[in-house]
Amino acid sequence: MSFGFFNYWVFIILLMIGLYTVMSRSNLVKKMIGLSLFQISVFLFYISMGKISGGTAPIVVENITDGAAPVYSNPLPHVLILTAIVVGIATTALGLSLVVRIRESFGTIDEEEILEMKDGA
Amino acid sequence: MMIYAITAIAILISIALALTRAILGPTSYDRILSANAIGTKTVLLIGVMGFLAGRPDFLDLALVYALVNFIGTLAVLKYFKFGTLRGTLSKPADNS
Amino acid sequence: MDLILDIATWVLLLAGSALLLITGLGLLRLPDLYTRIHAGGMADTLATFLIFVGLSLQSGFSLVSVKLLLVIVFIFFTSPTASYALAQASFVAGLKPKLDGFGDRDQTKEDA
Amino acid sequence: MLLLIAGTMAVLLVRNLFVATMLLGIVSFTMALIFISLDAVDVAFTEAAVGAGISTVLYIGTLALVGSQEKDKPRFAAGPMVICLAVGAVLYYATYEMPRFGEADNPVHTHVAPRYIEDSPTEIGVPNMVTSVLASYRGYDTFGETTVIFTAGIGVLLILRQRRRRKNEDDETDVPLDEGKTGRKGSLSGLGSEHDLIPHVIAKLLIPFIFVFALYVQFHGDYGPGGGFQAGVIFAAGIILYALVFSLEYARHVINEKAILLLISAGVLLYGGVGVASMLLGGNFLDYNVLASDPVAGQHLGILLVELGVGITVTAAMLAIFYAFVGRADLIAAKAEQENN
Repeated sequence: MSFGFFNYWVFIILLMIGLYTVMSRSNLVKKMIGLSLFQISVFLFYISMGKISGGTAPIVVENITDGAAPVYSNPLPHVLILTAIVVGIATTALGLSLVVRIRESFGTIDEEEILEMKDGA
Repeated sequence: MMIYAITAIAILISIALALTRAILGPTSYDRILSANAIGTKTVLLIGVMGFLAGRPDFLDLALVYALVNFIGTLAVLKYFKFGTLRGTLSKPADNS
Repeated sequence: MDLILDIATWVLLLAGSALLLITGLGLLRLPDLYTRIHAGGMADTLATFLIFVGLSLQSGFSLVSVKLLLVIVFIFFTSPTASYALAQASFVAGLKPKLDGFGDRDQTKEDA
Repeated sequence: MLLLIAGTMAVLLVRNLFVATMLLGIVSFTMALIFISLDAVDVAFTEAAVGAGISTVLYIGTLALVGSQEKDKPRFAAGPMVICLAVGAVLYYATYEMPRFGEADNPVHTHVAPRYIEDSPTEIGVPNMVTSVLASYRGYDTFGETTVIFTAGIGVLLILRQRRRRKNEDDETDVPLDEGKTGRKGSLSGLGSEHDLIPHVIAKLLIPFIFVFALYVQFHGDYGPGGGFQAGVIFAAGIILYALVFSLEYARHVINEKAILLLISAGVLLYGGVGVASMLLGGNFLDYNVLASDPVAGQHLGILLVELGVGITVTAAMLAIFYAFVGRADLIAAKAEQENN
């Protein structure tokens, strides 16, 4: 699975889609979804940086049969992303709960409508 | 073994087909169905990929996937059955 | 012995893959939701069974094959349940199965 | 495979939020597959449990509260598009400065990582390097992240529970849970109908298994993929399954909100406590070598305790978030029904 920069390009495409979703949609839940996409793309970026071709997962293999020491992929990005995923879901939940409250006090989750309401009031 | 690669490719094609159904799917239930199917196929693919990479001790993952897939599907269905049915189906279950 | 196992694995995996492809096609081509659930359910249980039994033949008896067996059991429980819940939910929601007439898809089309 | 996910992404621009949520779940699945093929087993584990499971449930919980239709038609927004394209172009240009994918001598792999890879089997004695880096070498980071989860859990509770408690006090007596006469069940947490027999039985069968599996993931994390974060999420998923199939009321009997609050704090305190204990024993903060007479055994003990702390916090935080969302839905449903009467 090593074809040059391909992973980075996919990452860029995902990032652009996420960014576009966040910026162009006025629905707040949709914005959160865009944010999740953005997050996922960054995860992909980190993980693909940690990969070494021909490497294996960074868990020590005990019975090495073919003599040569196995090449392990870099565990550091894995750690960072592992925690980032869980933190990401926690923050997403926080954002979604804010959306719920916004819906309750404004009756809509559409950003533009909320702004109009504010201007009108 | 080549057979692993063949199986993996078959599973991938199958995922792609299910994904097409998820994109086209006229009703939301079709989408749930294809999400579920993709989940199951992911379980399969993890198993096969573990063998392909020569480290078949990662099947815990497959278990988690099976579990999570089930929970996700149930949650979605619960939402459809009892939650707000607004705007997703032509006719709600009751007229309250 | 090894050869027999290998051949058995080949056969099982190939059968599983073929089944997956067929059901994938079915998922795409069948006319209404209930038949599609049928197609998906087949793939979930039988293909999983075939492929994982094929894999566990290769791994021999170890923790790996136990885990494979667990996955099989798990999927045998959850997948029909999910299919059932899906079919039931959609039926309760008033989605009628298509009884005949393969041509007109518009009936089931949702106005999203 | 990567093409698949790119295709999926493009679809996420659909208008129905519910469909978008389903697709996000699918994307999560595909993403985890890619992580596995990139050797990041632990990450795939987490992504599977979190992205495909909990986050779908969360989004659906939100949609149950706010409605699933996006108001406006999808329209082409020129400004954001230009910005996106510009950012993309800059990044694309930047990739040519990036080291090639998968080369062993990339800068990422030359600083601290080799030390982790080479020394962790001898220094920590834990086969899973991700666990050792997570809990020991970068214990500070993980502590910080646990605290973030703790804060987020508390935050969601504060945001969503505040008014509910006041309401509950005067509502509790006169909102009967018997919803049979309206025909419409509450919401995500609504009491199951009699048609739900099969899920009930299956869930009863599965839930003990899920808990055992979560414990296995928790304590086997030193040797295989797994650890506190994943185990916590799986544990929470088990309870969420219970709450989904039966009802939130039943789940509250199993573990109520007070217990959850207690557990969130207990997890963080356990983590911090290990740090302080090691400090009291003469080491640095979160330096496990001093916890036992033998440094490697000390590391083992420290990692075990820390992972336990993480697991407890994650479980409790996820449950707190889930309870907050679903409890909110219950409240709204109850209020609506009262108004109808």
